[in-house]
Order: sequence, then structure tokens, then C-alpha cells
Amino acid sequence: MDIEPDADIEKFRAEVTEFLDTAPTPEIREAGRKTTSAFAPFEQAMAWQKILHARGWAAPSWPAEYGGPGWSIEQQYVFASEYQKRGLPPLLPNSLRMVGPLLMDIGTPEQKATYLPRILAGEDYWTQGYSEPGAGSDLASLSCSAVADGDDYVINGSKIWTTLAHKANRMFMLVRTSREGKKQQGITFLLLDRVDYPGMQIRPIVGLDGEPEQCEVFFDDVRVPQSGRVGAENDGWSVAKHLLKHERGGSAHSPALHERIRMIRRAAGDTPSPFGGTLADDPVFQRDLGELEADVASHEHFEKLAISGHPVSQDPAYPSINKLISSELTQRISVLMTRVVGLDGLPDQHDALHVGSDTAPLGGDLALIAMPFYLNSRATTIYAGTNEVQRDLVARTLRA
Amino acid sequence: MDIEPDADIEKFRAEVTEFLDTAPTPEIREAGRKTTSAFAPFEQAMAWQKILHARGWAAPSWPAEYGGPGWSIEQQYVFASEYQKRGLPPLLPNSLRMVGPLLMDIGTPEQKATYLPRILAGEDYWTQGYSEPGAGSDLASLSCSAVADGDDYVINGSKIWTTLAHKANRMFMLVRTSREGKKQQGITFLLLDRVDYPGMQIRPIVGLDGEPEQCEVFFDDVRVPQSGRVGAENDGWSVAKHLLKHERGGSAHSPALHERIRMIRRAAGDTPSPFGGTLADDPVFQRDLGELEADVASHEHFEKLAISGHPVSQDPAYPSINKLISSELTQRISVLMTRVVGLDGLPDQHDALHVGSDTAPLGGDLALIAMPFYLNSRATTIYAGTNEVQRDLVARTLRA
Amino acid sequence: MDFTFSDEQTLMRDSVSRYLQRDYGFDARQAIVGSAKGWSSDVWARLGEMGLLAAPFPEEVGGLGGSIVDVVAITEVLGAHLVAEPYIGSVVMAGGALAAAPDGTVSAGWLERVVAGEAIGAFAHEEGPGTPDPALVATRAERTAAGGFALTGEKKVVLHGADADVLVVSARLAGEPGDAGGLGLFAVERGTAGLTVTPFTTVDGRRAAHVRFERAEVAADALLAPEAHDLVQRVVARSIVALAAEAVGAMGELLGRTAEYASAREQFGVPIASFQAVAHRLADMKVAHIKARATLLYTTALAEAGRARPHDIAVLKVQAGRLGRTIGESAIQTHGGVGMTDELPIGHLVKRILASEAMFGGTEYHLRTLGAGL
Amino acid sequence: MDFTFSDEQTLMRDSVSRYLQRDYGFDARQAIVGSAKGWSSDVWARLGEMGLLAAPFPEEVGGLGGSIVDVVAITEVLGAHLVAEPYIGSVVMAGGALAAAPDGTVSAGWLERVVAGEAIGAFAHEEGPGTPDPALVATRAERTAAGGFALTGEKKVVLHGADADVLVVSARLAGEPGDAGGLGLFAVERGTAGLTVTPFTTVDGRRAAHVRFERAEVAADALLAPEAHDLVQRVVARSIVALAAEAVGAMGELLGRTAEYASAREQFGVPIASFQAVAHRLADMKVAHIKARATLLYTTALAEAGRARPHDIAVLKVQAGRLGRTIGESAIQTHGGVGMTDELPIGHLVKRILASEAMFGGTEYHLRTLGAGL
Repeated sequence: MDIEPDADIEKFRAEVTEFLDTAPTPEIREAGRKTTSAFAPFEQAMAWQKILHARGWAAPSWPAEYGGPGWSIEQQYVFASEYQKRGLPPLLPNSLRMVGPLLMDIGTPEQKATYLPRILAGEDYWTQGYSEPGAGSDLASLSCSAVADGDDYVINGSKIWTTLAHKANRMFMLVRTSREGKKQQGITFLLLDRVDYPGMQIRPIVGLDGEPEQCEVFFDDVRVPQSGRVGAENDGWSVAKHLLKHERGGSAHSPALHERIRMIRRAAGDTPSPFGGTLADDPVFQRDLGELEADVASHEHFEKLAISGHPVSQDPAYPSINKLISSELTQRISVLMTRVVGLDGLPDQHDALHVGSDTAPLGGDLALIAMPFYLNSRATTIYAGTNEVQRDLVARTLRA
Repeated sequence: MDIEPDADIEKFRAEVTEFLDTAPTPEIREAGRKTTSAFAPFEQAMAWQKILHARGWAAPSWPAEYGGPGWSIEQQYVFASEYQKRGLPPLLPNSLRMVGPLLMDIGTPEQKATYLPRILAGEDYWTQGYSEPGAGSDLASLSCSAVADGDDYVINGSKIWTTLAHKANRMFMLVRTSREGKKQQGITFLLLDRVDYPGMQIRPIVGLDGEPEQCEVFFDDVRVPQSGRVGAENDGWSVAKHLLKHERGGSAHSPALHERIRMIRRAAGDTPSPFGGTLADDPVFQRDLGELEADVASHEHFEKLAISGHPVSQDPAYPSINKLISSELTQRISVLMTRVVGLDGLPDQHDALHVGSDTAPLGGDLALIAMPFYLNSRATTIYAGTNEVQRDLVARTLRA
Repeated sequence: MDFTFSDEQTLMRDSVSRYLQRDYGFDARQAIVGSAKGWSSDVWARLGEMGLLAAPFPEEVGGLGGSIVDVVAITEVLGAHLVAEPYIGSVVMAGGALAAAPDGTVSAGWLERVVAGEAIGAFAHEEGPGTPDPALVATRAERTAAGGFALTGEKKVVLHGADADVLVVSARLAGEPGDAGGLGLFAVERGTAGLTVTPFTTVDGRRAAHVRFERAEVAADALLAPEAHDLVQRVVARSIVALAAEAVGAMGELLGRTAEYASAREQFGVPIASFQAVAHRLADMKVAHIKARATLLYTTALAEAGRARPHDIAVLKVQAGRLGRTIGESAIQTHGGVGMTDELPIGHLVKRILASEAMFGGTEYHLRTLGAGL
Repeated sequence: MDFTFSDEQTLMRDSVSRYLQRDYGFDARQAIVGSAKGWSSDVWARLGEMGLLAAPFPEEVGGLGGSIVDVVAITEVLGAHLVAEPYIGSVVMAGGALAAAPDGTVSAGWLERVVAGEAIGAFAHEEGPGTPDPALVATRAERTAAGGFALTGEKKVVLHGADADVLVVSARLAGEPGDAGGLGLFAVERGTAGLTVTPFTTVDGRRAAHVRFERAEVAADALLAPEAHDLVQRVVARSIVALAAEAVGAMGELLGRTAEYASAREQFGVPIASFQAVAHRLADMKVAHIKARATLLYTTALAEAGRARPHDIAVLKVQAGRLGRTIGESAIQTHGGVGMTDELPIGHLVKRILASEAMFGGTEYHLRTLGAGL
């Protein structure tokens, strides 16, 4: 065993912190404070990505040949930790962590050349068109169809939970190209280079937190070029499974979770306890915060083992386990947030939450975000494969 | 709504408490302190039943025509409360709460005349022969067979989890009398008036708590009279379902749970806290005890609603809900017990736990029972239909 | 013992339910909540006509002579329908406080108007997580030279605090936070100088406000009760019971809707309720609802008999909060994506439960007082 | 970073596993635990031959020069096999304390004998729930006229306290419970006058004892270290790591056995693992095991580098306890009736985990110190 960091890691850390302390604009910092979801405020996240890209740091995990910084896994973790300690808004994941890595692996040379540089530079945002009103956990039963016609596909049907589709300029999606054989067969993976094709309609859906983060997209004889296909026709299910690996695992969640714990601790220090002193001195609060801290620490250990190449990361259940742990921790943290703010969490502060809003927040930083963060985080056990589905997958690895 | 008690209830309570304060022998009280299971120490429980019977109070819920005291449901609850407050050992349930009520409902006149008075008087103890090594949750797949031969049945096979079979003098059991049709058909309910028939063998099974509470019973061409049959041949499944109603619901669990909470509270008052004062002053302990108290209180409210004839007791899920709540509360209480005793729960005090033992206990009253109580209570979510099966039953009532 | 509603109460529940189903469907409710006023005078008038406002008050002030049982019978139904109108704030809380004040004060006049639906009242009491214990009130009332009082302090999440014609305010005439003695109860009219009202909509669609008093002067007869600790404690208890009834109503609605959805929604070719993980979650929701409702009904009967101790009220508060959260979170998870939207009542019902949990002391506060009292 | 065992450590683990599988099967183990002595000298000698006793000690005292990583590599395997022999009590705890004592005391002599398997040591330190913090030790050591010390106090659940040739005892030379200063560490030989040893078997089949000192006199050279607070804290940390490794070993065994049972056991005509409620419980067991083991390995690596703070040790302690309990309770429930019997290893593995949880501060103690330190 060897836990010692690379000799150069502290030098690297200094370089990172110097940049992170100076580069973000006030609006970007504000967006960080007002992030209540896995998706940070759109405009600021994209602006921040452009700044990071100028430094070469927009995509820490991308290989150097595609414009990544070429960092070691340990460097990536240090970057994530320092980033989160400053409460900076996360970059939007769909393009950088989903389409990008997928295209690197199985995109055509033309798709790579066209899209990867724009993804990296923050010039494109890709929304995901997977789920349909009738196809949620049972994604393979999707029915939105694409019929080949000349060089095009003609798409009919609808997609739902297309995150930020109303802000996106591109879309990746699964369509049904055949109804023969098993339902997993007959699915094709398509890239749409526009979201304003004739016949496309985007309807934002307001969430529990009052924000239109999700959308529904309707397709009525929408004609798109076949060149947007990734992989073979009717082979989209395996393309999507490949992509899901990127979505479910592989990232460093624990630094963000640690930062949420620190945020709660800070707020507790400013919150009077009905039993005297501040909430931070309250033994019950300390116990409950200690319990979250222990579980976040274990998640950090798990992530670091995986980063170090420990066999745990080769377990076929690894992505599901990662998703289960981080989603449920996020929810538990959100519950403690609402407890700490108490009554101060009750005003609907939807207006004040917009970056640049001139509505003054009521209560402290945590009061502003606790309730929307709690409500939004209910989705973490639903999206990207419900936690029920993830548990099914983990259990499958235990069957003799 | 009307919560006022009967005018005479306080007079009744005085009568009850006077008796309960004076009638139990020191051994019976000791057995109460050393009860770590739904089954109290056998000899003392039977001795105590005889004392109660002499007063006419052995079976509070039995109708007067069978020797019950003819109490109102509220009187029964008051009796249970005062009984539990004194930490007295519960009477063994199999005879009084299972076979007895079943025979009242569907026994033959001869069965009633033979068995009910002896059950009431504490002269008989009936062990239950339901489960088999291959038939647990899936009880209907039982295979222990009875073949009619003249006036007898000839039994072959085995039964397991026959509680206290090694102390019992009688047994009620389910046997397979036909392999045709659905597996629920072809089962017959039998009373065995002896447990020492030629060909019967009883093997006690030591449990996690070190006690041989359960047994396995083997049948090798055991010949028993057909007159022991309850209900028709091959109709035993509906007989057993009828009986399960008595086992699962209808009783008053909350007084015993309240007493366990008081016991924990007393021990906490004698236990130093590492953070100063006693554990009873510790805010974290107070919170956790408060949480248990709230749930026991809700269970009390639920039981009192049912007692008062509120429609909640007519819900087909009522017995399952009752079982889920009381079993899971028992387990949670047992966890808090082990936490309060800490290190003092580690010595195996198996010897000291026997009534009349001259091995001195180490630590206080709670230290003696906490760990065995915890271990034994793991069974509460397994026996009488696992909690998984109970949840299936509750869910069934919600399907549109 | 009897824990059922009377025939009259059941009739009233049925007619209120029918009315709300017809005229207060989810879309109508959302339109009302999204309006400038945030609630509907028409609906309010209709509820008044049905006798809801008058139900729990004595006949002398225009009431129907009912009790806390009527409040519970009504608010459970209002909770299921997510009613935004000021029933709890004006009738249960402010009305309850006014009705509890001694005779011979201005309370009777205000009370008659509240009962008649001619005035809206608000109960300005909470200051933070500790004020379910009235002794912890810090807002001060100092005697003025004119013989009246000047109030200084801040009250949080006052339901309908900006709409109200009269605020019923707890404030300290003497002593320090922690003292049970010296607590006064005041009637403060809308527009009194020195009041800063910060209005907002709560996450569950009620209008409310933080109310700051900076030497807000009131006349001598605004003092409704000079030693009001026990009175305020009873009003807090009554508020907790009504909020719990609303929450239990919301829980029942969540249970019913979720069971229905899970039976109808198919994935993998079968209703999702046929998956054991979903079935068991539904079972746990049902158990939670039954527990919460049993405690609600039992505590209501205790309260009617004048036998509800602080212990019993704390049990009800924590159960409504904890069990409500269980049911709410399970309802969203079972609905999946659509449960996360503002377009179904599911999330709104959950938010109503969460908001009630935070009012008059959170779950942790009451759990601890419960455990400490054992 | 590397969180795997070395090739040598893996080889040793494999050979220990093979030996225990062959000669220390469940029935053999139960026979040993039920014997008068409660553990087997033969097995002990064999473990010594395999180098286990010497592994974590410096070569000067006959050790093999290993570290805490070797302790973890070994005790994880011992935990899976429910070993009753005094490895943790004598080698890890007492041996660790003797090795940490300054040179020039009697410690070296005792240590060599412990390392060689010629003597059994015991670590007599815990007094109650607070003594994971050594400052809370109340046992006193007073100077005697003869220049030695007289010890008075009580130590609880001293592993192998009745078997031990030497007890390594923490006792206060000065100050009051709560003071970090004034804590001494003593070597007390078996049979010293003034010792009352109350032996028992623990619920998980280890021999242990409560040890009472009533002016138990020892010579001056029995004092191994005069200001021993930090030393004792390190020994406690080392003990916690080893107990956690045992617990994680037991968890892995429970997971494997339960998954196997659920795949083989049929009810309703299918393996019970095909019921989603069972499948999801198995999934949660696996997640719990992975979390606990990740924390074990990470903390071990920290400890080896001398960088394990009290915070890290507390995290490990609570995770081994909480996650172990989750796995243990799930294992019993999944096994049903047979999981409740003494006849399968399941319950014994659970009891080992529970016993470790209670030692050196329960979960609640450490959770609170964790949260207070944030």
C-alpha cells in the first residue's frame, strides 16, 4: 500500500488554486452559490467553461489528443477538490461527460472533427433525448421512430426529460428504426446538429423547485441527415450502454459532497439552537453531521480506490454502486439542509435564485438553496436509471 | 369522538393492580426480568398462568362461556398495561391465543370439551408444527404427509421451528393429505394429543442467543387418531388462515413496548455518558428515545382505534400492518438496548439468565438481557410470515 | 371510546369534498395560487357559507359550537385538496387565539368578524425553531407614555401576515426569553406604524410574511391577555393539530394517487406495482398513513377532552412530519419523472407536508423534548 | 496511490486462508470455543509458525518488520474464519503497546515472548464508553513506600484478561479523568496480588475478563511509560483498525454466504434471490461491504504513512459498526429461520461484528466526536 501523493502534486495544487481563486467572474461565483441541481445555471456554466477552456482545463478527464490537459487521475481529483472547495458551478455534464467521450470512442472521424472541439470550447450544448412518456425505466420500449428516406431519417414521436433542451443547440437521441426482434434491437443512436428543425417543438416542464430544467420535445415528420448516426443502424442500444458507463461512474462526486457538508456546517454556526448556543454546538446535529461525514468519507475512499486502479473499479456493478451511493448521499445531505434552515426554508425564493436577480434573498445562503436543492435532488434516484434498476443490476452480480 | 374511559375503569384498574402487585411469586417476577423473547421462561410462565387462572384471569380475551373473564376490550387493555408495567412474564401464546380461539370457532364439541379447559388452566402446552425445512415463507409447499389408515393417520416427514416442542405435551400441525390440485389444497390441520408417539423425535435447536427455544420434529410412520383433525380433510389451509388471524393481530403489543422503553430509560439514568452526566441527560439519547416513544405511541393509538371498533380494524391488511409495526419496533428497541449497555452487553451471560441461576449477573438488569433480546428479536420479522410476505399482503390491498 | 367523526361532521366533510372536487380541481387551484392575491375571495365566501369558518366557535360569537374535532374534520379535507385560502391562519390560529382571550377585550369584536368571514386574522408568534415553547419569545412590548405599548421584534412565516386585518401577536411585557411569565398577547391592526411586512408565497402555495416590529405602537386595549403563556401554548397546540390534520389529508391523497398510478403505469409490460420494490414501498406508505392518522384521531380526542399533554402534541407533530416525509418521498420516487414536475399535485402535496413540518418546531426539536420528558 | 496488498501479503493471506479452511472449519471452531480453555494452543502454534505473530514487529524483537498493513491483511482473514485465538488481544493490542513503549523498560522482554508466542499479553485499558479517549481513564497508580506503584480501578472486557501472562494497563499517575497528562502505562504480571479477574466468554466466542485492581502493587520497573496518553491513543487506534479489519472480513463472509444461500434456496418454485426485495437487500449488502472495505484499506494506508488523524480512525470505527450491522441483520433476515440458529456461522459472524462495535467507543460516541470536529 502507498498513499503518498506524487511528489509534484502540491505544486500542481498551487497552480490550480491560484487560477481558481482569480479566474471566475462574480457572476460565475454567484451561479455556484445558486446551484441547486446537477445542472448549474446555464449561461454562467457555459461562460465559465469558456474561461477554463482558455486555460486548457475545461475537460480534466479528456485525453490530450482531444484537447484535455493530460492530467493523472490523482491530478484530476485534486482539481475537483479545489474546484468544489470554492463552491464553483459544475460544468454541464451532457456534452463534456457523455457525448464527447462517446464520440472519441466510436464517432466517425468527421463527427469527431466537427463536434469535439466545439464541445470542449463550450460552443455547443447537447440535450439528451432518451426517455419517452411510455419508456422510462423500461427505456428499451421506446417508440419515437426514424424512417430512412434518401440520405435522411424522418422522425416522429416525442422525448421527455430532455434536460435544458430549451437552452440546447444540439441533441443526441435514441430512435426506433425497426420493430423486429427483441425491443433492444431496432434502436438507433442519432446526433441532431440542430434542435430547430421544422416539425420539432420544445416544451419546458417546470419542476418541483419551480425551474424549467426539463423539457418535452415533439417530432412531427422531422427530417434529419443520416450522417448523424453513431454506430450502425439498429445498434443504438449498445451505443447507449457504452455511453451510460460515462454517465454513471468514473467521476469524483465526493469533493462536491464534502463541500455541501462544509456549507451546512457554516450555516449551523450562524443558526441559534432552541436549546442554547448555535446549532453547530448541538450534539444531535453533530451526530447527524458526523454520520453524513462518515459516509461521504467512505465514498471518497471508494472513489480513490477506483482512481488508483484497485480491482473494485473492475467490478461490473461499479457504475451502479457509484450511482447508488452518490445519489442517496445527495438526498440525505439535502434533508439535513432543510432541517438546518427550518422556517427560513419556507419562502419560495425562486426569483432571488436567478443569477443577477435584484430580489433580495431572505435568510442566509443556505436558506436560499435548501428547499430547491432538496426538491431537485429527489430526481437523483430517478434519472439515469432509477435506483431500483441499479439495485437490480448490483444484485445480478451476486447470483451464483 | 369520545376518549373518556368507562366510569368503572379506574375501579377495575385498582382491582387489577392490587392482584398483580401481590400474586406473582419471586420466581415469576425473576422470569419477567429474564424474558428476552416473545416466549417467557417456560416453567414460570406456566406457573403464573395457573395463578392467574385461579383468579379467572388467564385469558382476558376469551369469552365468558369458555372461562374468560368477560372483560370489555378497554378492560383488556388496562389489564395488559398494568401487567406490562410490572414487567411480568407474558403467558405463552400458542395455546391461549392460537389453538384455543381456533377450537372455539371450528373445533368439534368433543375437541372443545377436551382441550379448552386444560388450555385455560395451563395444563397443556401446544407446539406449532407448520414450517418444514423446504417450506418456510412458501408454507403451502409443505410435504410432511399423513395417510389415512383405518381410524388413524400415518405421518412421515419433519417439522421445524416448533417452538418449545421439547417442553410441549401437545402439537397442532399441518400435514399433506393430497398432492392433487393446487398446493394449498390437500393440506389438513391436525391436533396431536401427545408429542411422544412412537416414531416421533424432537431435536432442540440452539438459537443465536444460546437458548434451545426452537425444535425440529421428525415423524417416522407416526400413527395418530383421525379424531384430531380440525375442519375437513384437505381443508387445512383455510383452517390455518383462520388461526393466523389470531396470531397476527388483535392483541395489545404497545403496553409491552412502552415497558421496554421505560426499562431503557431507567438503565440510561444509571449509565454514565462519556460526555458527562448520565446517558439519560444526553441529547442524542433523548432524541432517539423520543423517536421510539413516538412510534410506540402511534402503535398504541392504532391498537386503541382497533379496540374501539374504528374501521381501521376491518381493513384486510390490518393483521399484517399490526405485525409489521410491532416486529420492527421490537427490533429497534432492542438495538437501543444494546447501545445503552455498550461493553456491558458483551459477556455471554447465558447461565445467569436462567431463572434461579446462582451465577451472578454482570452489570445491571438491562446488561443481562440486552444482547439476547436483540438477537432473539431478529426472529420477529421472520416468524409468522416474514415481513416481506406481510408487505406483499399489504400491497395487495392497494392494487386498483 | 370512539374515534370516528359524528354523522354531522361526516356530512360536512362530504359536502366540502364534493365542492372542492368540482370547483377546486388542481388546475383551478394553481390558477388561484398564481394570482396576484394568491387565494380566492369567492372560494373563501363559499367555505364560509358551508359553515366552515364558524364551525369551531361558540354560538355567542356567531359560531356553530363545534370543537377541535370539527377543525380536524375540516382541515384533513382541506389538506387533501391543497387549499390556499386562510383557513388555518385566520380561523384556526388567529381565531383560536382571539377566542381564548379573556372577555372584555377587543378580541370579541375581531373574533366575530373573523368568524363571519368579514376580516382575516393572522397569528404572529413564531420567531425561530424554539418558539413552540412560548417562553422563548423575545419580541418585547414596552409601555408607552400614552399608556399603550410599543412592540419591537420579528415574527417569521406569519401565515397571511400581509393579508390580515388583524395580527394576534405574542410579545413580552416583562422578563427575558426563557421566562414563562411576562408574556402578553396583542391585537395589532393592519397598517399600524412601525410594522414592516415582507410578504412571500410559501413553497406550498400559501401567502405568508415575515413581520418586523420597530416600536410599533398600539393602544392600551390592544392587550388581549397579560399573562398569556398558557393561552399561547394552547393556540400553538391547536395549530399543530390542524396542520397535522392537513398533512394527514395530504398523505391520504398521496397514498391514493400513488397506488393508482402504480397500478396503471406499465413498464416492462406489467404495472409497476407488480415489482416487489414498488409494492413494498406502497405497503410502507400505507402503514405510515395509518400510523399518522391513528395518532391524529387519538390526539384530537384527547384534545377535545382537555387531556392532551405537551407530550401528546409533540408525538403528533413528529409523526405528521416523519411519516409525511416518508410518504411524500415515496410518492415522488414511485411516480418517477412525472413526480418531479409542477404539473401534478404530487409535489405540491409533498411541499405542504414539508412546510407544516418546519412550522412550530421541527421534528428534531420535538423528538428531543419528547425523549427528555420520559 | 496503491491500496492493494503486496505479493508477500497476498501469499500469506492465501496460506492462512487455506489452513483455516482445512483445520478451522466451523465445527472445529465451535469445538474449540466450547472447550475449557476456549482457544487452541495448537492453532496458536501453527499461526506462529506461519509468521503471523511476528509479522508486524521489528526484527530486533524477533519480528518480521511488517506494519499495520500486515495486521490488516491478517485480521481480515481471521475475521472471516471467526478465529478465537488471542491474535488481536495479545499480538495487536498488548504487543502493540509493548512495542510502542520506550526502550529500557521491561517491555522488550515481554514483547519478545509475545512475538515468539511464549507469552500471552492483554491490554487492560477500557473502563466504559468514553475511554477511546485515554484522558478519561480513572484507574489510579499511586506510588508506594517501596518505590513501586499500587493500582486501583476497574478495566472492562479485557480480551484474554484471564489467560494473559502480562497485562498492559493504563492508569493515572496524576491528574483527574479528563486530563491528558499524568497517564501511565504499566506491565502487570499474572497473579499479582490485588487483582480480581472475572473471566467470561464474549457473545462472539472470545475469552475475556473484567479486571479489578485493588491496590495491586507492582515494582518501579513495571512503569513502561510515564506520559502515555499519546501512546495509548495510538494503541487504541491500532486496535480499532484491527477490529475493523476483522469485522470487514466477517462482512465479506456474510455477503458471500448470503448471496450463495439466496441463489440456492428455493421458495415458490424459484430461488429467493429472484424476489426483488431479497435482491435489493443483497445489493445493499454488497454496497455496504464495498464502502466498509474501501474505508478500511484507505485508513490502513493512511496509518502506515503516519497520517491517520483521530477523525480518520473515527470514520473507520463507525463504518465498520454501522455497515457491519446492516450486513449482519440483512444476512439473518435473508437466511430466515436457519439464520437464527447457532448451527450456522451466520449468527456468529454477526456477533463478532456487534462485539467489535461495542469496543473502544460505540458508534454513537464516534459519530458525535466526528461531527463536533467538523
